[in-house]
Amino acid sequence: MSTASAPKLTRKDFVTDQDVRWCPGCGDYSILAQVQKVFPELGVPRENIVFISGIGCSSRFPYYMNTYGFHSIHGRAPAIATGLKVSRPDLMVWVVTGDGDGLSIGGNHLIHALRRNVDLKILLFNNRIYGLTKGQYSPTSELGKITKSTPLGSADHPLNPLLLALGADATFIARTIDVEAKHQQDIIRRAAEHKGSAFVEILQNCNVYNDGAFAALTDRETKADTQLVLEHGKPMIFGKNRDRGIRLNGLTPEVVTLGNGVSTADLLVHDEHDPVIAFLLSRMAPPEFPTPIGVLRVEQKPTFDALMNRQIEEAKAKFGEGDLEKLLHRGDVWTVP
Amino acid sequence: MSTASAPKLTRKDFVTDQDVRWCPGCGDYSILAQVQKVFPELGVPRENIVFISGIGCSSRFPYYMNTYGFHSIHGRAPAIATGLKVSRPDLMVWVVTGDGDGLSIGGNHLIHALRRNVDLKILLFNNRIYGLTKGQYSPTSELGKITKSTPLGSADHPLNPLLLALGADATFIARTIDVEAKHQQDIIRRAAEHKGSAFVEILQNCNVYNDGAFAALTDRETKADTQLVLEHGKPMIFGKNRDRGIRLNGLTPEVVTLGNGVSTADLLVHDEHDPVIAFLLSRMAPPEFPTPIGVLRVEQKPTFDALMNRQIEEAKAKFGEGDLEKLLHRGDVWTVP
Amino acid sequence: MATNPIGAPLQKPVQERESVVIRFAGDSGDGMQLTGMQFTTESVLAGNDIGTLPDFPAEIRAPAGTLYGVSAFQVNFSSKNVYTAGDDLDALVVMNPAALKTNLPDLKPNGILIYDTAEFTESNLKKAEYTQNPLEDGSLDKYQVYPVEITKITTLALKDLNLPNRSVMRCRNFFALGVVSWLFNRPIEPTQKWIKERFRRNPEVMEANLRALQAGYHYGENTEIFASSYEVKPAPIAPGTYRNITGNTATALGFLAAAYKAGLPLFLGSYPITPASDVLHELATFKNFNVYTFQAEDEIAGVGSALGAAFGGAIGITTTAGPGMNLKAETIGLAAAVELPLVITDIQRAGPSTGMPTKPEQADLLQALYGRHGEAPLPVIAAATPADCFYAAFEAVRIAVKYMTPVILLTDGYLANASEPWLLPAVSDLPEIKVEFRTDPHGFFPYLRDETTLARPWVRPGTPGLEHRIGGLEKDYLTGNISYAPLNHEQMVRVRYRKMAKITQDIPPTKIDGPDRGKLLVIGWGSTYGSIAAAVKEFQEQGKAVSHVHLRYLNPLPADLGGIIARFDKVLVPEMNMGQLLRVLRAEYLVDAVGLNKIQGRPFKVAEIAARIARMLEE
Amino acid sequence: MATNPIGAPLQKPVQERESVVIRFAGDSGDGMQLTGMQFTTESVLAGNDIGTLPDFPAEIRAPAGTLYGVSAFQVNFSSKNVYTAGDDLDALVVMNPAALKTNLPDLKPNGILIYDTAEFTESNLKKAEYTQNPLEDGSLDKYQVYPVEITKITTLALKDLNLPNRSVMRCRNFFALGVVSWLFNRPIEPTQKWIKERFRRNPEVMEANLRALQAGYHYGENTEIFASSYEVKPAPIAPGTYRNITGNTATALGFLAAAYKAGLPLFLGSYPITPASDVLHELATFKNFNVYTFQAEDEIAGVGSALGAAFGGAIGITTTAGPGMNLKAETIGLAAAVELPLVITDIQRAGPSTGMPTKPEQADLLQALYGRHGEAPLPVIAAATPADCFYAAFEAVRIAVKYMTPVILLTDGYLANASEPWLLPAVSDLPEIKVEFRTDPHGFFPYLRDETTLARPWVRPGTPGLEHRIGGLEKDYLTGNISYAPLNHEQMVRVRYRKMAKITQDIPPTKIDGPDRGKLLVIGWGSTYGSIAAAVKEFQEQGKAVSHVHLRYLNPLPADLGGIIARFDKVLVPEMNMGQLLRVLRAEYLVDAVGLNKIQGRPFKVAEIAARIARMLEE
Ligand SMILES: Cc1ncc(C[n+]2csc(CCOP(=O)(O)OP(=O)(O)O)c2C)c(N)n1
Ligand SMILES: Cc1ncc(C[n+]2csc(CCOP(=O)(O)OP(=O)(O)O)c2C)c(N)n1
Ligand code: SF4
Ligand code: SF4
Ligand SMILES: [Mg+2]
Ligand SMILES: [Mg+2]
Repeated sequence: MSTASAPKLTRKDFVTDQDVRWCPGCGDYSILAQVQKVFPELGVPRENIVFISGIGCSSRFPYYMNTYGFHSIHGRAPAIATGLKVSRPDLMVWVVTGDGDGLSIGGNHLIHALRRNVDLKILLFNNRIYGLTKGQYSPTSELGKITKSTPLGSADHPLNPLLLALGADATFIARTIDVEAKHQQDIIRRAAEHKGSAFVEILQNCNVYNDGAFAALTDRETKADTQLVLEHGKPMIFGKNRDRGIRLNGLTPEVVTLGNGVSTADLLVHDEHDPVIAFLLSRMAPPEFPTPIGVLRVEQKPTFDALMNRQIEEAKAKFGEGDLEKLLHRGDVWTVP
Repeated sequence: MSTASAPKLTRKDFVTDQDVRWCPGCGDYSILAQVQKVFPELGVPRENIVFISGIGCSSRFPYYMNTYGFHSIHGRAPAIATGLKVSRPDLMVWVVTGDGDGLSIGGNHLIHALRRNVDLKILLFNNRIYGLTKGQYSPTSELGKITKSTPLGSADHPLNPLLLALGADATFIARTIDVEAKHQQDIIRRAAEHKGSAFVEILQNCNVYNDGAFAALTDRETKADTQLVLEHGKPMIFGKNRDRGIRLNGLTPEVVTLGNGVSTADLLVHDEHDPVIAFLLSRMAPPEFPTPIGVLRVEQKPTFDALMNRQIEEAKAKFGEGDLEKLLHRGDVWTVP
Repeated sequence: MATNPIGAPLQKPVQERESVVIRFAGDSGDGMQLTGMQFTTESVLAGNDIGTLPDFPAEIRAPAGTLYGVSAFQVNFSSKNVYTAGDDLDALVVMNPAALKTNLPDLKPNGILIYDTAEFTESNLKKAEYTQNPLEDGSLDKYQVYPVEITKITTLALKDLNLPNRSVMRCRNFFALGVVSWLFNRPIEPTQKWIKERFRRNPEVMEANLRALQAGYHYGENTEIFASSYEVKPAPIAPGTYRNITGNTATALGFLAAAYKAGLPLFLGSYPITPASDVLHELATFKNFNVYTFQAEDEIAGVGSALGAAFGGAIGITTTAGPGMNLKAETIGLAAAVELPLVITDIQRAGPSTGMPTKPEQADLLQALYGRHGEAPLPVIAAATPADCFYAAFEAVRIAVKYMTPVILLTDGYLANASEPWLLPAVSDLPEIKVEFRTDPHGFFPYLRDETTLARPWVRPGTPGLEHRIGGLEKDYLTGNISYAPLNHEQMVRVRYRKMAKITQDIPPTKIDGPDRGKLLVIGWGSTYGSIAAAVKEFQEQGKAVSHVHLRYLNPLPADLGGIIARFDKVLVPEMNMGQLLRVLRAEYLVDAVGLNKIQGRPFKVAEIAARIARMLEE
Repeated sequence: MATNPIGAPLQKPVQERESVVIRFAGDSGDGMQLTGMQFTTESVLAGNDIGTLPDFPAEIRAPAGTLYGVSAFQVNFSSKNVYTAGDDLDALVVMNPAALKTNLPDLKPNGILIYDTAEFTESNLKKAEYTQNPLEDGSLDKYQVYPVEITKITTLALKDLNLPNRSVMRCRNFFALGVVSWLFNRPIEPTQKWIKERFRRNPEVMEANLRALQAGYHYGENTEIFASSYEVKPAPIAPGTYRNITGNTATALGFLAAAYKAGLPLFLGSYPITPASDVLHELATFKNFNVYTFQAEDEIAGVGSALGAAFGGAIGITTTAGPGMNLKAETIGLAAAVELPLVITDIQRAGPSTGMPTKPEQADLLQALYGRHGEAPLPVIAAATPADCFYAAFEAVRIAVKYMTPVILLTDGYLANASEPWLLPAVSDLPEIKVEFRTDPHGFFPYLRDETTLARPWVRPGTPGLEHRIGGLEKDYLTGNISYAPLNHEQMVRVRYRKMAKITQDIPPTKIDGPDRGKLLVIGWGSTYGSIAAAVKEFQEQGKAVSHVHLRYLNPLPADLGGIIARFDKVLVPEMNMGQLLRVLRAEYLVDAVGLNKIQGRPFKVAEIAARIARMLEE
């Protein structure tokens, strides 16, 4: 990415002239605000940034970002973004998707983008519902969810986005929450900095069709007890009084209260580079556990786009810049006088 | 499944009159043989068994099984099988797929069938190549693989089928090898017995387009050193002299040699019910580790088909068997005299 | 002297009208859909024939007061037969300036305009992008304008209930409904009953809404503002029991009825998409009828699961809109190759691509006919009206099962949400759907065909002795084993075509609405039925030789259609597309038919079709 | 006196023939494709015009000796212009009984039949499902039968090399080629050169194959078995440099050339599928030409990635066959809506569904035209011959870029694998492809159109000041912002249609092969070119007023086509489908054209078309 002589941008530079058409009170507003806030800091010229989305409330995002944007079709954004990033490695490419767009119809493109480690920043707005189509359950809705399409409750065990990303061997996996402005900004920044596929699940309230899905996690009263804020190299502590933590019992994590012989030293220390810790974290969920937020995993691996472009450079180095006339005449040719 | 008065079947009962059209020497033959061998033992009448496949060499399997069968289209077998199993819970439904069929084009249906825990037995023949289309790389081909479509080597980090299944929270995950007749039979039997989605990766040699992909794993000379045969409740030991094992160092597995102060008691004991062990095993791969084969994970969870059918039974219990005449007249009706 | 529903004698004179077209318009939060539905119920119970047209905003919940957040509901009620929701409006009720701006163009000169005075604030005018106040700049001069203090009086009426302001505001629609019910002499009991039922667990809200309704009614009666009220006499309606039904509900019931008659479970594999989702929602409530509804991970899995269920012996169906149809194409081709019964429902919306998801169009016909690779002909059936969706869905299942073939059913976003009174059929009067699964192993071949239908046998897995394999590769004509034999392939392609031709034996003689020969034949299909029928009727009443044929079967076409076409001088084909049926008819009958094409995401007005008919008669 | 390639004087008399059609057939392991290719090269260097037709088994490697494992390669070489690979065979070489059984029906009476004696064992006869030995039951009586001890003599010839038997068996095809090369006076140097190059790292195998070849040649010369050899004189061929090329290679080179001329990177997003995969394989070797080849996870990602690349300013293309076309439909619709250049290549194979993947068909035309929901018209271009694939691919890119539209390119499984000599064009003679990315922010609107092409501007992300958003929702006519305005939608649908119409300005006047008016016009498209051309020529040589028009542009149709059609009494449309172009022409021109339809997974024979022409001229 050319970051050379970028003039200093401000938040307003990333705002478009389009009316934002989400429902009043939708969690998407906050996400938009945080992204617009962080972007000037990235030092990437606006014209070198592209947002690609699928279909869903979340996927309207590109219209509101004053960068290049492509609001495509349901579930296909990672595929479109892959083609763009591979052929234009100079661009910074973001994908915005929803739990339906990215995990239901688009699940396959998502896991393939992740396993290839295409240098895409993928923001998945997880509201555990289909917003745009007015309230059917999604692959992240809890078992037994009563929605328009499941009046007797859903019979599907939900997908765990972070676990799935780990299953696809993603090199950057993180989770944040719509209303946690500061935390979200940090995660967006970290994702932007990661070289490779960055997968970020953003828990997002749909106040129309799934209001309060994350209430326990965001209520000022309870959040200290329900959020486990991850910090690399730091023990896993949470709770209003910072007196609770995660300890390993064999290979099984458990919640413990500090004191009574349990000290910080007994707690699991977060290590973004340890896949087993990422695995343990991705499976921690209420009511038994707090919900981990932060960066679960970071790994460095060559990116797909870089490898693809390296092949082109190597081929040029080896065979020279292609000469069509020569190529056409290659092989068994003959001349009729 | 009605297993009541099934007459005693033999291997031959499962053989069809169709010529088997795989290449001479293909690993698929052995898989077919093991399945035909095990099936009479299952005690399920032939007519209650259905094989559904996609497209690929592997997907020709149903033609050779004298049961009901459906050779469908590329990647879609799990979806078709889900519809069948949900509406016909009395049938035993098997899915046969390949690394391309099941993990490339069909990856999404696969993970959704697994996460829903549809009671399907899924056999994925992994030859790390596209056989039927004559030799392109597949999502399980190693990075840098030179094939017809990647003359300069592939740039894709491969998918790990077992890890992906774990990422989808599958309730039964196992691996076996085409030429290990006895092991394969055991695994097929275990899969058949599992109530829920059973995912079985079968490493399979494509002797035409990817010959020897698993040579180190199957060569009589080396296999004792390269296979880690899993047994529930047993320490993880391998090696020609059964003198090597897997030990945990913190959360990181390592290969150790027994003796010199290292004893069997130090080794990791396989536990099919511990997800962390399944995670560790799914990531073990040569050259650093032996290749685990056997059942990595088993969990009991209600199946999707059972939950769906329970809803119907409950609805009938609650509202009575549907009466159409009544239903049509429900709500605001009025009569014109 | 008539009495009003509250029992007091009517004070004001009553003018009689043959029919009235009214539209309620407001913010999506204003409850206009509900208001419209209740007004429809009142009209139906008043004995009128009716047609309705809801118009939702594309956004879930657009910011209040914006132009794109306007939601509207139109009702046409009449003392004669009704074919459409009406062209232009006799009356318009607007809850705010945005609703005025987007709907005023449809109001007839001298039409009735009712608006809520409180909402015409400067800020609301701005949100509606008015630079001048339309109440003041003379732009409403040509209408009968009734400023009504909807907000204010509702607030007053509910004052002593001490409700939060938000709840009070939510009652304004019932006040408006009360006013309009008085104005058009509608009975408000049905609405009172509805409110009592709906809010039975919330007595305060119940009381508030009842009061608002009544207050509105009294307002009409007592204030000086309306000089008279209007009456629309009952229409001559066939006797029987009716209900008001939308196309999507009718579609769901049609499928349910077909499975019921077939005595088989119904399996719907579907993925939500506007405007099709409601069929899924509806069927999901009928589990006690042995209905499986599976919300799949995508459209491919939706149709795939339905095909799997069909293989298992259930009535397999799938529902979607255009974008989903693309994705289902490959599986539909497989279903065609394996010859299993399956109904694929496309509830068409405006394209291409995502297009205008909430707006109707008829532009998927050619896709339905040809949108698969290879030669994969399928029956295509279209519904003409909301209630007709019931019969079309039923017929689609019947054909699928009888001929062992996938069938494509077309409706559209207009039919989906519009409603009309439906004369309920007796279940025993519905056609039989006879399914005989093959159980006899003797002489069994998977592709052995029935002579009259060319259907192959349907075998339920679980049947001993009939174990067999099917698939998408070309098959031997009899055994179904894989075959690459050149002549066998040609034979198979042709037999699949011949099977389509066989279906013509199930198509009843084409109904010609009007003389069976003459100057002009108007041919339509799908949701244009009402507009065409009404337009043609105008000319027939003038004694013109104009007729109307409305096609239910788009493939195969009725055997008698060519003969009918030949008996008319000209053929007009109005479609909400660029001329898709037109192409089919031209190719099939070499007739120089012409198209009337409207692609605006909304139905034809009767007048638009009538104008074209007039021109063609003159030419 | 002619000398043979080994330098010895020819001993036997030589008969001259105008042209010969020969087929090599054997097990898939027998190297018949290679033999055929080498024989082709020899013929080309002998100065003949040629046409070839490979025929692979569907199986990867079927068990030896089975009927479904037979692989064949047919060559038509001539002293006149060649249009097809030939109808019936003048000569047939079979390596085993299965090859005899499946290929004999195509051999002309009195045709030459060469077989390997050693292979007619009881077990092989059984595998070929012969109940009687055809060598003995008189069924070969009507042919010139030459039993050749191919296996035996090859074994003898290589004896002292001490190769394993398997390797020896692998040389038999070169022995057979040697025999046939002698028989038809072909130079064997090119094959010798090829063997030397191919096996340069394996001198033993090289030597073995060279010896086998030579032994075969000597066998023809020296044994008594052939009384004479045959000669086919050079054909009158335009001067220039040639290479033999298959359709798939030509397609790959056409795309490469177009991107080269445009000065842009080429991005192919594709998913393997028969018979399209070779285009991917081929392009994957051109990375030094700035070619990106991406084997995607499925067809949807294939076309999606290509569209993403096009958005980024590359030449985006995708390649597939019928089943993949279904899956790409939704993304093609998106590309149509966002108006980005993109070429979608459908290399048609026999359907429906999986069908017969290795066999050609032309049954995806209507899908190409109409296989998307909504009104999404696209240019459709078809290639007529293997070498023509180059120009068709090039033209598809040119149109896509010039008009900012996705374009569908149709070829088929026959063109894909068949080959013909190609007169190499000079790169400088290829048409210009001018791309000007918009960079000027002044007055920029994403949907502001060029007047002559109606193309919107192509903007590369990375261009400052032109940041904008596009998408699949309906867009405002100028700004491209989302718009649900009814009249705007109609305007947009119509402008997308008008853009298609504009493309007619790029279509050259239609070439009429034959008189420009007359009794019968034969209209074709795609790979039927050769058969139609040859058949029509027969009648023209008899002075009949029969002409041939072969369409490259299926949408839009050439502006002059209607006029041409009107000048003929009758129109015949031969297609390898049930009449798809036929439907289009009938609808468009109301012409009572008739179809000649063959759907057997193989090309028309010239005679089949000629017979129909004769009948139509008589009627
Ligand atoms: C091919 C296709 N299928 C279905 C739809 C309908 N559809 C649009 S968005 C959506 C789901 C949206 O859910 P999610 O991705 O969670 O986004 P949200 O609206 O909740 O942000 C669906 C089913 C579509 N537009 N295209
Ligand atoms: C929609 C579609 N795309 C592509 C193909 C072509 N195709 C058939 S099988 C296959 C891949 C086979 O690979 P795998 O699943 O690994 O099976 P194998 O042949 O190796 O057993 C492909 C790409 C197809 N039949 N249908
Ligand atoms: S429906 Fe839900 S997710 Fe969509 S805009 Fe409204 S609140 Fe947000
Ligand atoms: S190509 Fe490979 S996988 Fe396919 S049948 Fe042959 S050996 Fe087996
Ligand atoms: Mg969502
Ligand atoms: Mg494979």
